[in-house]
Amino acid sequence: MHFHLTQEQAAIQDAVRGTLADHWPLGRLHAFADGDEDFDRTSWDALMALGLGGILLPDSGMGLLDAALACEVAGEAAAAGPLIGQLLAVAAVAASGNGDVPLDALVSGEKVATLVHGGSAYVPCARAADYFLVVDRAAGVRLIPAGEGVTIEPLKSTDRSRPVSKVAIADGAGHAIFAAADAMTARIADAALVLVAADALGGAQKVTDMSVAYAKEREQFGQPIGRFQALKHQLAHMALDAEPARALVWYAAYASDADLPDAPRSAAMAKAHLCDVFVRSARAAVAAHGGIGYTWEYGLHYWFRRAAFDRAWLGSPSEHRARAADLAGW
Amino acid sequence: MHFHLTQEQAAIQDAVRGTLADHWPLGRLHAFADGDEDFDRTSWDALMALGLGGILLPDSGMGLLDAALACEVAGEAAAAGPLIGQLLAVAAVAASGNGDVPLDALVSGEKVATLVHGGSAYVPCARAADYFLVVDRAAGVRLIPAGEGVTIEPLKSTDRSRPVSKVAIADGAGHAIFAAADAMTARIADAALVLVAADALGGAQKVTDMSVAYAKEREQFGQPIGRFQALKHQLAHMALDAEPARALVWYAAYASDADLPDAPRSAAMAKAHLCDVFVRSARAAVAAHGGIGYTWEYGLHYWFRRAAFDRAWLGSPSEHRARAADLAGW
Amino acid sequence: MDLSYGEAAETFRAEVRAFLTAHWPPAADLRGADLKAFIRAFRATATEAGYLYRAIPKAYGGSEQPVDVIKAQVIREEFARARAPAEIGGNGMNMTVPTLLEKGTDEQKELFIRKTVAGDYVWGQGYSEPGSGSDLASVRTKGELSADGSKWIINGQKIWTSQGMQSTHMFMLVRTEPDAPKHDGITYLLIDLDQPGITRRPIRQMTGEEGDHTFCEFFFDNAETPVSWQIGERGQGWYVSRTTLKHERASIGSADGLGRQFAKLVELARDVGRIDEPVIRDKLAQIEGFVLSHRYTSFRLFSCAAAGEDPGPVALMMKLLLTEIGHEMALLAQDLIGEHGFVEPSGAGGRGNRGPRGPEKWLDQIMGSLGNSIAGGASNIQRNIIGERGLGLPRDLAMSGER
Amino acid sequence: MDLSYGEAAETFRAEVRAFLTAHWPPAADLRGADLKAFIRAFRATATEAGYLYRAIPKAYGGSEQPVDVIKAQVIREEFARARAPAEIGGNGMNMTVPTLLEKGTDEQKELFIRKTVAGDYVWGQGYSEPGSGSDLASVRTKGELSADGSKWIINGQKIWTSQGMQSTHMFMLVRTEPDAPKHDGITYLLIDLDQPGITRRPIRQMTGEEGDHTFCEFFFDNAETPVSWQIGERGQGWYVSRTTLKHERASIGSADGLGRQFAKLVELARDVGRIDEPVIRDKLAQIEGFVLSHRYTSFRLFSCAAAGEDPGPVALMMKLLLTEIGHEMALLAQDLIGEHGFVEPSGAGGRGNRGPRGPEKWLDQIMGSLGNSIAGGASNIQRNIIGERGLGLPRDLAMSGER
Repeated sequence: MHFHLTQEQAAIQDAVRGTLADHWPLGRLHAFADGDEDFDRTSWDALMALGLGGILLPDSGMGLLDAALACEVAGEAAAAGPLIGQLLAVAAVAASGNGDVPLDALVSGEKVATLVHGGSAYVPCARAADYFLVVDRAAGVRLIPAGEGVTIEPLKSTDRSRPVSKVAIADGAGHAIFAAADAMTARIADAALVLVAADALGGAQKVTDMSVAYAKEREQFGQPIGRFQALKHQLAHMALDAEPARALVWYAAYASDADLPDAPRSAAMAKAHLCDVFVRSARAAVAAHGGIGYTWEYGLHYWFRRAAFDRAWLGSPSEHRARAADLAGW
Repeated sequence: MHFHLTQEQAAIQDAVRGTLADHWPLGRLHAFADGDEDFDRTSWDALMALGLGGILLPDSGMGLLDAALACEVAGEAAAAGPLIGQLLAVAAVAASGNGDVPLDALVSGEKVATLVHGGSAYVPCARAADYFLVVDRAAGVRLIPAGEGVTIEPLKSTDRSRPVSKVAIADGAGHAIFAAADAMTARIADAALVLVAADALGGAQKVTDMSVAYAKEREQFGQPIGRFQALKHQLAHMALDAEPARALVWYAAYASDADLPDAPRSAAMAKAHLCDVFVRSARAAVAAHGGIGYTWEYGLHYWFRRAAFDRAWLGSPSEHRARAADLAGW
Repeated sequence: MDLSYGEAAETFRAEVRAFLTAHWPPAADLRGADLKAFIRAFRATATEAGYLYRAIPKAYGGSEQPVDVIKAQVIREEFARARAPAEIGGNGMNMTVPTLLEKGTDEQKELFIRKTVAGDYVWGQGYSEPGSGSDLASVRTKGELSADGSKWIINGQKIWTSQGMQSTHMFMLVRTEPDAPKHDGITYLLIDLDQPGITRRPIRQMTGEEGDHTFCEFFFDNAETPVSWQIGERGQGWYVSRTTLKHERASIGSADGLGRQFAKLVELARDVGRIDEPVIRDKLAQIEGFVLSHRYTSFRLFSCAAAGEDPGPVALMMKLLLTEIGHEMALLAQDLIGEHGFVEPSGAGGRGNRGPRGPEKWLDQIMGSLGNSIAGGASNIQRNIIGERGLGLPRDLAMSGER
Repeated sequence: MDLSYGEAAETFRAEVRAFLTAHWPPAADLRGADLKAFIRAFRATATEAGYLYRAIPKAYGGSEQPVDVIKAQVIREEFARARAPAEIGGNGMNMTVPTLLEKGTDEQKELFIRKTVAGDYVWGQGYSEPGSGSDLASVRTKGELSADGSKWIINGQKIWTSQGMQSTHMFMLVRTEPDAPKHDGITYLLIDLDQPGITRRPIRQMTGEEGDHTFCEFFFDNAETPVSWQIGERGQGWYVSRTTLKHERASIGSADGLGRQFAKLVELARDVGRIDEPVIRDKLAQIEGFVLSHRYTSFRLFSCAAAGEDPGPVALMMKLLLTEIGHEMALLAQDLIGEHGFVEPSGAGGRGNRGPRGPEKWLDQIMGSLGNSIAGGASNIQRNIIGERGLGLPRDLAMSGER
């Protein structure tokens, strides 16, 4: 029986955290947010140098849980780059044994793959992507090389850390990886939900930590504001919202790794619940900060925006709750 | 332009309040709650002696707003007796000009009428009732004398202040007052919603007042507990929930009296909103009191139970919100 | 109850309409300076007629009318309907003038009111400072007398000044007696912002909103203002700043904005094709319960004001109620816009020209709804006020020493 | 991650099952005193086998086993599956015995532990008093030494004692040094409840629940207990009462109850024919998000306990989380039962035999869910604990003097 992080897992998270602290401090995020790029090569290479690209290789000795732990930290740092798409592309290509795609270049991060939600035109980091991993429960999984029937219209993105573009892909373009009926299609679609939930968990934890730290340092009426019971309880509720939900993400990832029958439903529940938590936490964090939290410079809004992205991406919470209700046979 | 209570209206409420304070103190409620009766003649006669029975007579110079103000105070005191049914029976009979029913005996309160919600078998104060006013949007309004095809099965009632029975009424029994198509049928059905909303408003105000008073007097950690910011804010939210909703009840009653086109929808909104408010307030009040609020003796539970009754009676909040959505043409 | 304004009001309304027909609009070809002049003249005429600046003495360019909430409301309605220019609003009319009328010297009234009414002076508020938050009395900006005692020399920083880029003047709180108790060391000063010792900078907000219309920061580096521009006693500024007059402030209009916004939310549900979903219909109706409570309560407040009666604690609840409704609307809107939320609306938060904006425009409200809870005095302060002033609960220990 | 207990545990499970097959159940015709005797004997054998009373020294009737969270869980599961009598629970095992083991004299251990383990002594908790609420240190019940100094004479009142009608003894806090600081004037005493100076009365709760199984009030009128029954130093009772041992307390079971209750809520939606309504499905799934978070977090806590690692602040959140989920379930249940809510469930809140109970039985949960927030230490205290111990926020001003 083991249902908490191993020291190795904690160490990996610390490594990712440290790397992003070095290569993706708030200053870089500010500059990136006001720039025109939809990808940051420096921080990306630093992450890939840790070997994240290979987490979902069949022989990595790791699994979706470890991938989720990495995505959690990426959410914490509001990291740029299509980490979720990259990890899933590696998993899909490796599992399919498709030889036409340079797996090594994906694992190393030299080539960049982004995730396209079947039926949606909005794609993060599309301009930088070398590959588009289209995951569509109804149509299967395809991997389309950039330029092969892919047209991209850049947009002014709400989430400044993962700018989206409007993408159109010609029918039948690129490589077919898995058919709709192939169990791997649903497996990858579910895995995507778990990784977004992990990103949201990291974001919710981050804005909670920022709020708690601010409440300890900031004084009003001659007191650190964290002493005031009302704010204290609001912060307690932020923690109560995020911390127990952590195990929900763990279980969804574990259920996928252990191939448990409730894995698909757990993925839907985790995506719905955590994205709601992140949105609530981001709002509560701005309120807990007061004026400064409302300024651009302070940066809290980057997570508020990332919460909006996570919530809308791959289907809304209500959509996945409806799926979960069906899957439960209600 | 006048949209607040006149001194006369405030005076009427004070009179009703005073009468119930004399004839319906907590001690009487306790005794009644543990007794077998579903009606209390003493407090009923005292209320009727104030002339409440005639509020909805066409020539009373009063209207649904005044009836709502009386029902609000009845909710505040968790009064026994089918006040809402009585007021509406008088209104229906008077408007219909039906001569077979002794209107005077209803106005004086000597004869008691209770409201039967079309399609529902649950009826308050059924054993004491001389008349059953059946209001059914689909079948019209009927007034059935007790004993004329009415069978009554007493139940152990959640609301101890207005015990319910299971009632069956033979088809076509009693007097037809209005046909389903008659505008008066909908008008009376809507009026019933407004009066229940008023009862709920009075109840919500009562439990809020009890909680505030307790927070001022009760000490913990050497402080009146009302000084603690968390409880203070919980009480502030109880007030914020109930006090602005007061105008919603006023408007719904006014809209009916002024025959405004949005009267039916306003009645549905008021019933849905106020019954939710009452249920929330009653829960918040118990929490604000702590252990003593959970005891039978303290009596707070009588309003908690009345809230459950108001919420379920004449259709649930979600039911009326759905109606309101339809009526708005959404 | 009766929501009509009554005969007298309707007669008055006819009168106002006649006036407007006679004096508004300007000729269609009027432009630039000519248009400006016409509007200036129109305001003057409307003031003579007693329709504008009713709370302000004739001596200072007002029409000095007896308080009449209903008439004021009729005037607002008719001027709005005719799209005619009403009073020049902003801090000047809402804060500076009432404060001057109550606490200013004749010289000060003479000096500032007329020009403010005319719109020549635009006032910025100088209360908040970085780190002061809800604790407005924690003023750190320093004011020292010049050697000859004729001027205040001001050093420090003010923040969250609306209309900051347009302001010509500021009313501000400065600490002049560092050793006095917190609330007794503050002086209330007026100051001309056009001087070398003052620099201003717009604050970029989370919406991305920046530029001329947004809030500003002001930096004071040996800025100066004559001692004769000080309002009230030296050291009594905190109490001067608590002065607020409520001439004809009650307005039914306050609820209209919320009603319009809710109607737009319903439209959004329709536009995205989800108006038929039971979950959405139920949630909309739930929110509308609060929207209507707010609307009818504003009727109640207006009615009490008209009758000169005290509405009681409910008046203290409107701001928080509005904030909480905005929060609920934001959460529903975020659900409704779905993938539109990926795209930042053009001219987010801006007030200038905009391109066509789709459902994504709700992101402004979704973020802006958080602004309310901050701008309107942090919600927790509002809850304290409701609990303490409204319900009579004992003062907060940490703050009770403070007030 | 791995939710299986591992091979060793499964081997142990087989062993436990074999034991149970050998010693349980009793012959079908066993009744009354014979059955009682059989159960008593079974518990003795199970204790010898090392399955029960693992934290208790052999000397006092326990099996004195090394701490093993997994084994303890396996034992709980297998005994439950076989419907075999497990440890006699209640305050005695949870509070008295651990306190005695840590702070009691050998004489006291000898005197009380064995009889408590055997179930001869049933303990009531004597902490709360009318008016003390969350402020447990505000003890007013007086304890005075008898003239000869051999006995404590106790006068006052205790309240909210669970199992009060069954209790033979009580552990209680009494104020013995009225002049000492609040927390230093309290002494921890054990007392025999069977004496003329003590009367008890069941408390009728809002559910209507009353009678033998409910909470009690105790009145002390010159009740007596030997000084030798005092635990810890005189005046140090507050600190004695803070003692809590956590031998094998971690249990996955804690979440099962909530899971079962949620499943019943889904059944309710089905029974009343509303399971197909989108609003209900969405609300159910929303609540389940929290239910599952609670469930998997209890796995996490169990896993940490088994590994002897500190799970961190999340451990402080479970009680409040449970309360809040109960609140949400109550609101949904109240919507679902609709008109069934008119009727009070038979044997409301009772634990005795009941008639068939329909959807109205949810009224017990709807009211009972409020009991949690009170019994579990008022929720606001829980929020303080999460904020202060969990997040490291500064102590509450009003209470900081208190702790």
